This record gives sequence, structure tokens and C-alpha cells, in this order.
Amino acid sequence: MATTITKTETFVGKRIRRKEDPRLITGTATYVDDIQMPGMHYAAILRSPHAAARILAIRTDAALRHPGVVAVFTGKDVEGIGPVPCGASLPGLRVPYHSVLARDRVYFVGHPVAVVVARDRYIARDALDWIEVDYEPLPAVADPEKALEPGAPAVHPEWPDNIAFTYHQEAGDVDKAFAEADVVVKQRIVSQRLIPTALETRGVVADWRSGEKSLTIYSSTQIPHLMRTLVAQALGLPENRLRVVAPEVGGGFGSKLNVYAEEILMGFVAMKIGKPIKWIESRRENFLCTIHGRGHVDYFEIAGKRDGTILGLKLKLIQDLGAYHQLLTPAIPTLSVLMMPGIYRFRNIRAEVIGVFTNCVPTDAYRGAGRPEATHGIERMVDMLAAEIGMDPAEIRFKNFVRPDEFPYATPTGLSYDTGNYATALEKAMEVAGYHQLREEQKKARQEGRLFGIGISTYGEICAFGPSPATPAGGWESATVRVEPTGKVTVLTGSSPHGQGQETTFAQLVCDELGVDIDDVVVQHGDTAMVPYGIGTFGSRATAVGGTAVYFALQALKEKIKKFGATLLDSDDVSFSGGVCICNKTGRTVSLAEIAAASYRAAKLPPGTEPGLVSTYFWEPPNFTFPFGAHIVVTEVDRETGAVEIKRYVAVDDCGKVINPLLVEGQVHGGVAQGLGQALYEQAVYDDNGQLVTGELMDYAIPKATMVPRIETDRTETPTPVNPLGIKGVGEAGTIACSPAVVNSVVDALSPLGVRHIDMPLVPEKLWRLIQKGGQA
Amino acid sequence: MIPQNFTYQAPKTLEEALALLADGTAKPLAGGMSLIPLMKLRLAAPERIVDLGRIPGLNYIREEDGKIRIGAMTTHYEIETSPLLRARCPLLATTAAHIGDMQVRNVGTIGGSLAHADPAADYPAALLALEAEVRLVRAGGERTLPIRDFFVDVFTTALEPGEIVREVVVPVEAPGTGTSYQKVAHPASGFAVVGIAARVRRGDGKIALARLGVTGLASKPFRADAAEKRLEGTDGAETDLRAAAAAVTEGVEANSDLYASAEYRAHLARVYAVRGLRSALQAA
Amino acid sequence: MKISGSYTLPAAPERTYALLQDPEALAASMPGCRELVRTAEDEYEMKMNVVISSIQGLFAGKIRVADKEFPARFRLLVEGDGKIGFLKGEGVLTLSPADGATEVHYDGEVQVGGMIAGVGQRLLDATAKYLIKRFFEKMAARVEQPS
Amino acid sequence: MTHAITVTINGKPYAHQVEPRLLLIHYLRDVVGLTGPHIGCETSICGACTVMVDGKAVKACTMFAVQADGRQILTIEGLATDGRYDPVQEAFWNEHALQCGFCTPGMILAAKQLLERNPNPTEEEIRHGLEGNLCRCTGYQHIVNAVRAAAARMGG
Repeated sequence: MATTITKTETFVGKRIRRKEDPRLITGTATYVDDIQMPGMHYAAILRSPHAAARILAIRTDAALRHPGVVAVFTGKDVEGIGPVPCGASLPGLRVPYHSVLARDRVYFVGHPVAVVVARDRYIARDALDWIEVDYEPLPAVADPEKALEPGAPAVHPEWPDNIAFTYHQEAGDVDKAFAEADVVVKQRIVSQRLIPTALETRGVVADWRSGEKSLTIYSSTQIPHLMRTLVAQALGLPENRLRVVAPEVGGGFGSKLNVYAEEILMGFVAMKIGKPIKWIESRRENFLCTIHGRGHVDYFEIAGKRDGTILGLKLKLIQDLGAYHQLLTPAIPTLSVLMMPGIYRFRNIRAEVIGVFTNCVPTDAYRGAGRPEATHGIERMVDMLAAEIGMDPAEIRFKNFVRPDEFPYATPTGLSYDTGNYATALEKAMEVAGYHQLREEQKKARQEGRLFGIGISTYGEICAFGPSPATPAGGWESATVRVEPTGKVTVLTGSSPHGQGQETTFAQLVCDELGVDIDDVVVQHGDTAMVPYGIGTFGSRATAVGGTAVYFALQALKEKIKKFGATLLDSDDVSFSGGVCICNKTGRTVSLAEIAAASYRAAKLPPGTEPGLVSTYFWEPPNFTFPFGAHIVVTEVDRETGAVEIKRYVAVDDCGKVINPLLVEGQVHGGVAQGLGQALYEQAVYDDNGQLVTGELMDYAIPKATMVPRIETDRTETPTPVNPLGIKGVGEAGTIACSPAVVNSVVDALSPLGVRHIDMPLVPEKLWRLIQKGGQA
Repeated sequence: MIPQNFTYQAPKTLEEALALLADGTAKPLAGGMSLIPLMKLRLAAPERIVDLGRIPGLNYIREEDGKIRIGAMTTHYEIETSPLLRARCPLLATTAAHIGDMQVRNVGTIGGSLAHADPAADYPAALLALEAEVRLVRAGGERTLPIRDFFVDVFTTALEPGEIVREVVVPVEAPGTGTSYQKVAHPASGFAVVGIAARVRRGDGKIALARLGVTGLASKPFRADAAEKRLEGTDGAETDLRAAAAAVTEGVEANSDLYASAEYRAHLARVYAVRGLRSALQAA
Repeated sequence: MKISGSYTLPAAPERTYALLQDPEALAASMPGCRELVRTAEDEYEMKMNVVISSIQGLFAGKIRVADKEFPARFRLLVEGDGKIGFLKGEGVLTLSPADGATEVHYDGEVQVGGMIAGVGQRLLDATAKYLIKRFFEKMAARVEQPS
Repeated sequence: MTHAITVTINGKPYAHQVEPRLLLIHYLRDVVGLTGPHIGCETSICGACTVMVDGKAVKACTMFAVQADGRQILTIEGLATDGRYDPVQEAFWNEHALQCGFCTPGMILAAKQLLERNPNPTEEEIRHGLEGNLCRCTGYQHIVNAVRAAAARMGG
């Protein structure tokens, strides 16, 4: 046996700094607004200031008279294109026709009414002020519960009840469980509307080559391929004449997992004017017109025994859909239902979902997409049950966790949890936090009259979207690995990233499999002309699904490498490792670069083998993955002002195997910060007339550096058998776990005053009012 | 994101600037930290802008005759870090550190901030507590106003058309004076939900001087005279502070917005008045 | 947004009532009013240039007076529309005699839309109060003039 | 009516005719072609557009290009000298202080200013100093770590 193999460095599992960073830290990366083209024109979009109104007239002549204005398009000009696509389907789903520009009516503030095309972006903006629109304002409804009341204004006149769909799921014997319960706790819980606020707003550049009859759309998107298919359909353009490029994307969080009116519209404009066109969303437009997240009103009932056993759960979920369905709008609350049982063993569950139209921008996937709402609900209800029976919140969880020997675990909502060790994660979090000591500290604090709280959330999430039968689009992912003639390696992935770091993590996989250096690997993505069809980056899927596709492509490639190696070494017994192929008999070696060169030179092909070293794999996952973890938050509430101070934040997450711990920590930190935003600060507020009154970053507070505590992270590692890498995914974990942990902590802090529940965001005035009431009680 | 067009003038001398501003149709531009965002949102659309940024001699902090004179174009950062102010009038320097963020403090000016008169701006609380004066100039004349006469209402000052803030004058603190600026910042905008500037001095064991400037609470910043009177002559015990703080909101119509109702704002003002006074007394 | 408050005008209710519906007095007192044209009985069209320091907005709108109960109360309906947003308000003005003067109590609701609603949250309340105050101050000055 | 301006950007002189209303950020990005500074909001909150003007970190979206006439401007593109990263850039890379990277150019320049003024800042001082720069990806912890690492490297 050969012993001379030079084992190269192992990359997987190491804290490797990212390959994508040099361009980002030097300001040389190319985001959509950085693209300049000769003859480029600029678009600005006139948007409705009314939440509901009839359009009586639009006068564009004053705008068109300006020499810098090239064209103005309104609803009547775009009747042949669209609609904006909805990819989700449910039985009986009502789908309003979503035209790319309003026709005779507007349905939410920000609804696009006209698009101005001008020679520069300043004139395009000026021209918006020169267009006159006569509106006849109509009554609007912005609150989903009010929209359900009899006599509420109809968002779409054809459906006066404002109900887009209802959805029922039931398992076990819920009535029996509730009848047998010692305790039933009921609570209305709101998961408020949030604004995703990717730091880069959306933007589109469209370039029509009339000679080639081909259109290129550059868009800040998470899903270039799905966009190509859907925009081609909306424009009536053959799909192979449309190229979509996602350049550098400045954050998405689900808000760019969509196809918007503007992508279709800019494609249309480029074809009309025969010039490249650019539209960049302003922050105000981003708040008004890019999807929002959450927007639940949930009515929960939990049934349990005095010994802490959870028997069952009932839920009525009212989902604020907004005025239209964007790509996945109606599917989001169904994800909540899937995750309702959390990581607990009870079998009796009933969920009724009502999807409600409102005169607001649509809700859709925002980091966690349905799962933060579910986790927030179940984790709050478990805490409330514990409080009701006087049990420690950790103890009730230990009592009800699905046990390690029960995996794969079939949930009552039809999922199969892959692996888990929920108790271990919670034990670890309790150990890191010093839970029992904290409870002692709390006793002391309470004696001093301080409002000191400890909150736990233990979560499971459904990740690695997902097997195709369970997703609106395909759930697979593609990868191509190509060893170039010089031995350098190019990876093409369909999981186009927007900050997650696949250029590094996928390269790490390649390094270990092919024995090359990390600098020898380039990971390309985001261009439909370059990369085979792929699905995209969302739902914590990129590494678990996209990475696995890379892994399988590498396995096939290694077989081919060995074949070429065997031919070059003139041996029938070779192995490939550490970047060299070795003859197991003679110990002679040939390097990957030599093999690559020979494979393209193709002078001596192994029998039945094509030239070149390229391997493409489309991997269909057999199941989702189910990461989990436990977060513990210590808070203190200022009795005088209601202000919340986060004193400790401990996050123990289990995302299966880890390729790069540095990046995993980054995902957890970022996720926690967004969960914290929801728990403490963020809320998209529409007034009664459908005006978004948190219309700018001056009013809508996303966390600043001073508002996020230091997060103490730790991990347990329970690999999944769903993929050979054992990876589960981590993108959404922090967001899902954080908000219930914070709210549980603050409720715990205020519990001596008789507080049982508080809806997010936990703004100081709300807490102050509770403290005032408690003081009187 | 894009302002309306305007005519831009950048005079090199104050006289030239005042002449350009004399007819009241132009908008003076100082740091632009409030004006430019408003212009980008097109909530402001001045037809002519006179940039004061090219005029030498408007940016200084100097001590003269027991007073500190601060040129209108002095930036928040310069005020925040001025060794003279830190030593001789620390309240203004510490207040400046609360304004906006580092970049805004690098550019924003005291004159511009005062002229904009945002009712939640930080400076006014401190300047009121300091009993500062503002020197205003216009073509062919100037006048000096006590700061409390300068603020008229929301975004509205005593500035006449064509008139600008030339200088702000604050006292050199007498020994034994303690000051503090305490603020509840809006989590998004950073503006003061309430901001309390407290300034106290003891004499013979009693509170000899108490000054309280309040911002964010009402449609204009104000001095809480009743509270000051209630505190002066007391021992400055916790109960005295509380009694004084209670007077801060008496007769005041508090602002209400999405983040804080009038009732809560008033409550915060009282709580922060106690905290401010406590902290000022500790520093005295 | 709900708004309410009261202001005392130095004239008897009868004269105050008349002035509060007098186009000329209204035009002179409404902040930034540039034009007020009577279009029908108790209906007016107006153009306003509202200026508050740097902030400025041109509005075109309508005023309507309804439910008149001389000299005790009437309903005022105001609508304005401009590039920076729109507003629509409705309120009842109640006049009660107070030592030869009149206390005017207003109680109403204003809807604001567009840019001013989206970005003006923080100061909408204070600004509305200020504009109303300016209106009554000017009205008071006018009342004091001999008729 | 346009105005002639001359500015020195990253050590190189530029002269252009500009409309008064042209924002410095659009001047840098669209006229000069330096697209490192980004636009993330219009209300001077996010800090993605941060550049240095005469050595002071400013938000280039809240300044007109005419105001920068005659001044020295440093953008992220000019920070690495002789192909060597600034210690702040290096630290951001090492500490994984960025994900999508959109806030990064502004964040790095703000951090640089912070360290110029306070070579050995506490965690609290770092967080306070970066209040004018929003990041939606990192939760700031790695950014704070990077600033501390840069401070240590620079001998603060």
C-alpha cells in the first residue's frame, strides 16, 4: 500500500476567512446599482398615496414635454404583460389578478401607477411630480381582524369577505385531549408585521439586444433561475432568450425570494425603448413595496396535565396577506402550521388558518418565514402552561421533548424529524448560562424589587428546503464542478448567495475532496447563462442542499479522475486522495493538474470516457432537515421607564455538521439580531386608512450596534442522515429562537406583577403601562 | 432620494452672505444634516441655497470676558471634543456627544441645529439650562437674544427672514456647578423622546442654583422654571428632586407620537429629570 | 389622528361664528392660504402653501361647512392634496360664550396620507397643533379689528 | 446652471461641472465611477455611503457635490495603499465582520475614524461609535471584534 500520499490540509470544519471578502472590503464588488452601460436610461415609479382608490385619470403630457423624459407608461400600456406571479397554491385559493401597473384601481399605498423613463435618474425623479393622477379614494382596511368583520371594506370587490383561503389541519383527538386536561391556557398572540430591510434595496437593470432578440435582467435577487422562468412567462419571451444575473446581492432575508412587478416592468421598458434601463428602489419604496414579513394574529389554546404533560394544542391563525399574493404569500402560514408542535411529543393538534386580504403590501417569506411565528407561539404557550401549574420552564420542556430514541420522529403535522437531542442542547445552554445560579440571582433581585427575568426558548426548525413534492418550486439543487485544464477548480452552484458565504464553504468541500488549495477554487453563481438551472438560497437550504449537490458532483468527478489517473499510470488499481492519483501497486503518482491536462488533451481517453473533467449533479433531498437549539436570555426591566436591558444572551444551536464555524457564528449573530429586532423594536404600522406610518428608517427601528448585546454562542452537533455531509442549515435559527426567548424572559421579569403575556415589540411604554397596572393590582 | 433643483450660492464673506439672504427667499445651508434629508424627501424645496460653509471665521470656540463664544458653523464634533468646553462648560460638550451619530456630528453645526429648531434636538435643553444667548445677524444689523426667547414653536424660531444665527454664547461654569444631560433616544431616529439638561450648584449646603432644560417633550424646548424654583433652597434630597421633577411637566402639553404617548413622555420627563438632577448633583 | 382643543376668540359667539365661516377671514387666517374661492353655498376651493421652517408643501383642496347651528356649532370638512401628501379632516367646532368672548372648542379627526404620513410621524401631532394655533391667533387678531 | 468643482479623490484630482443638487454620493458613484460607497437610505441613518471628506467621516448622501469643492475625499477604494489592506480592512476579513458586504465600505471608514480618535476603544465605545452605520446581517458582534482586533494590530 502506498504511504507516500501528501495529505493536504483539511478545510471542512475550520474557521476559514471568506474568499468573497477581498472585493467587499475594497469596495470593488458589483451590486446592481454599480452597473453602468452606454446609453443607459433610468426609471422612476409613480406610486399610489392611497391604500384604496379608483384611478379616474392619469395625465402624463407635462412629464412627456420635458426633453429629458423619454417615455411614460401606465396600466393601459402594459395590458399584454404580467401578471406578477404567485407560485403557491392551496385548494380554493383566491388569486387576484396582479398587474404590473395599476389599471383602474389601487390596492395599497405604494401600488405602482406609472413608470417614467428618463435620461438620468434626477430627471426621472422630477418627472414623477409632473404626472397628475385623479384618484377617487375608497374605504380601506389595514387590520386583518377588522377585515374579517361584517361590513368591512372589501379589498377586492369580487370577494367581500376578504378571505383568500382557509386551511384546516387536525391530528389526534383534540377534543378528547382538551376534555381530559387539568389545565387549559388560552392566549391571543400577535407576530407583528415586519419590514425585512435588506441594506441594499431592490434594483433592476434590463438590457435588450434587439439584434439577438435577447434580454438580460440584472436583479438583486435570491432566485435568478426561477426569476428567469417566471419573467419570461410574464413577458411572453422565450425563456432561452432571457438571461437573469444576480450580481452581488446586499442582503435578502427572503425579501428577494420573489419576482416583483419591477423586474417584469423593466424588461418591458428595455424592449420598448431599445436601451438599457435601470431602476433602483428608494428606501421609502422598499418599505412600501417590497414584501413584509410575519403579520399573524394567533389564537392559541394549550391543554396539559398538572404534572406538566402537554396534551394538545388548538390554533386559529389569522394571516395578514396584504392586497396580493406575491410569490409565496399564501404558503407562509402553512409552514407555521407544520411547525406548531415544536419539539414536543404531544399528538393532538388542530389548526385553522384564515388568509385575509388587507390594503397593505403583501407579506411573504422573511427570515424564518412562518416558523418564527410558530415557534414564538408554542414557546410562549409552553411557558404559560408552566406558569399556570407552577413548574420551571426548563422542567416542562425536558418533560415533553421528543426523545433521542424516537427519531426519525413522525410529527402529528406529517413531518419526519431527522435527528435531535433536544435535552442535551437545553442542558448545555443552561450550563453555559448558569441557569440555577441565575434563578438564585433572580430570587435576590426580586427581594430587592427588581424586575429580573430569565427566558428560555427551545426550538426546532424545518430547513434545507426541501424535497420537491413539498415545495412550490423544485426542492433540489444543482452543482457543477469543473477541473480546468490547468488543474484549477470551478464550481457552479444554483444556490446563488447574498451574504451566506457559499464561495468559501463550497470551496472548502472541494478542497477536501480534490486535495486542492482554497485559492485554486472559484465558486460561481447567480448568472443563468453560466450556471445550470438552480433553485436559490433561502430556507436555510444553500449548504445542506446546494452543498450536497456539490458533494455528489465531486464524487462523480473523482471517479472520472481515477479513470484518467489509471490510464496515465497504466494501472487498474489506483486511488485518489490529497490531490494526487496513486497507483496502489507501484506507488507512482500523477497530480490532479496532470490528470486535468490529459483529460482535455484527450490524446488517450480511458475506454468509455468523455474528454474533460466536468461533473454536474442535481440533488433531490429525501427530506427536510430539522436543526434545533436552546436560547436563554436574561433581562432586567427598568421599573420606572419600562426599558428592557438584555443582560445575557446564550445561544446553543445544533445545525448538524459545520463546514465553517466562523460563518455559522455569523449566521447565529445576525439571526439573533433580527429576532431581537422583532422582540424589542420593529413593527410595520399601518394606520386605519392603510398609510404605512413607519415609512422610513427614521421611524422603523432596526437594531443598531448599541442595541444588540454580546451573544454567547455554543453548539451541539447532531448530524442529519438526510444528506451525506450531515449538514442541517443555520440561516434562520437565531431569528426563530430569539423572539420567544426574549419575550419569555421579559414576561418572567414582570410575572411578580401578574403579567402572563406581552405582544411584541416590547417597547418601553407598553411595559411601563403593564407595570403601572400591576402596581395598582 | 433626489432633491429638487435649486440655485446655489457660496459667498466667501458674511456680508456677502447676508446680502444674498436679505430678501428672505433663500435658504441658508450650514451642515445640512436636517435640511438635505428633507430636500431629498422633497419636503423641503428651496429655490435658492446660500451655503455658509465657505465663509471663514464662523467656526470657533473661544473664551472672552468670562463667557465662551461658539461660532455658528462650529460642528457638534468640535463642541463634543473641545478641551475648553470640556473644562469650562462641560454640559454643552456632553450634550453634543448625544447628537445623531459620529458622521452627523462631524458635519452638523450648532447654528444650523438651532435654526432648524427640531423640538427633539439635543442642544436646546443644554443651552436653556446654561441660559445661553444667541447672536443673530442680518444685512445691516444684529441682535442678541436670550435662548429662551429664540424658540417659538415646532421648527419655528425668532429668526426673521434673512437673519441667521451668528454665534452662541454660554457661560463659564462657576466652580461647584454640576451638570448632566440625560436622554431617551428614539431607537430609530436617535432624536430625544425626552432630553433633560440639569445644572445645579450648592451654596451653604443648599441648592443655590437649579436650571433644567427640557427637549422632546413639547412642541418647543423649554426651561422648567417651576421645577427649578421648587428645588432651589432645598437640601437636594431625593424627595426634593422628586418634587422638583414633578413640576417639570406641570402645564405642559406633551407631544404624542407612535413611539411615546403624551402621558408616557411626560412620565419619562419626570423620571429623567430626577436622574438628571441626581447625576448633576453628584458632579457638583 | 384625533385632534381636539379650544381657543378663546375675543368676540361674541354670533360674530365669531360668522367670522369662522367668512371666506375672507378664513383665507387670511389659514396658514399659507393663497387662494380661497367660493364654489357653492358653504363650499370653497383653496390653495395653500404651508411653510414650517424648511418644510414646505403646496396643497389644493376644498373646505365645506355643514350641520350649521347658529351660533353654537358647525361641522368643518377640509381636504387638501399635494405632492408631499394629502390630508382629509372633519371636525365639529362648538362655540360657547365666555365673558363677552367665545370659547371655540374643536374636536375632530384628520387623516394624513402620502409622504407626510410616511415620514412625518414623529412630529405630525406637534405640527398639527401648531398650525391650528396659528390659525386661531390670526383669527383672534382679525376679531380684534373693528368690523 | 452648473458649477465647476475640483476635488481630490483617493489622491487623484478631478474636475467636473455639476448641478448644485447633485449629491456627493451620486457624484462619486455615477460621475467618478467609484461605486464602493453605497446608498442604503435617504434619511442619513444607515451610513452605507460613508466617505472621508478632509479626514472626517461623512455621509455622502447628505452632502452636495458642490460642498466638496476643493476638498480631499477618501473612499473605500482608496484605503488600501500599495496593494496592502488597511488594518481595519484586514481585521474585517479575519473576523468575518461582513456578510452581504453592502454596509462594509461605510462601516470600515467609520471604524477607521473611530480608531483614529480613540486608538483603544472599549466595546461600548465601539458600539457607540458605529451607531451611524446599520448592518442587517452580522448582528455587529464580529464587527466589534474586528475593530478591537484592528486596534490591537495598530498598537492602540
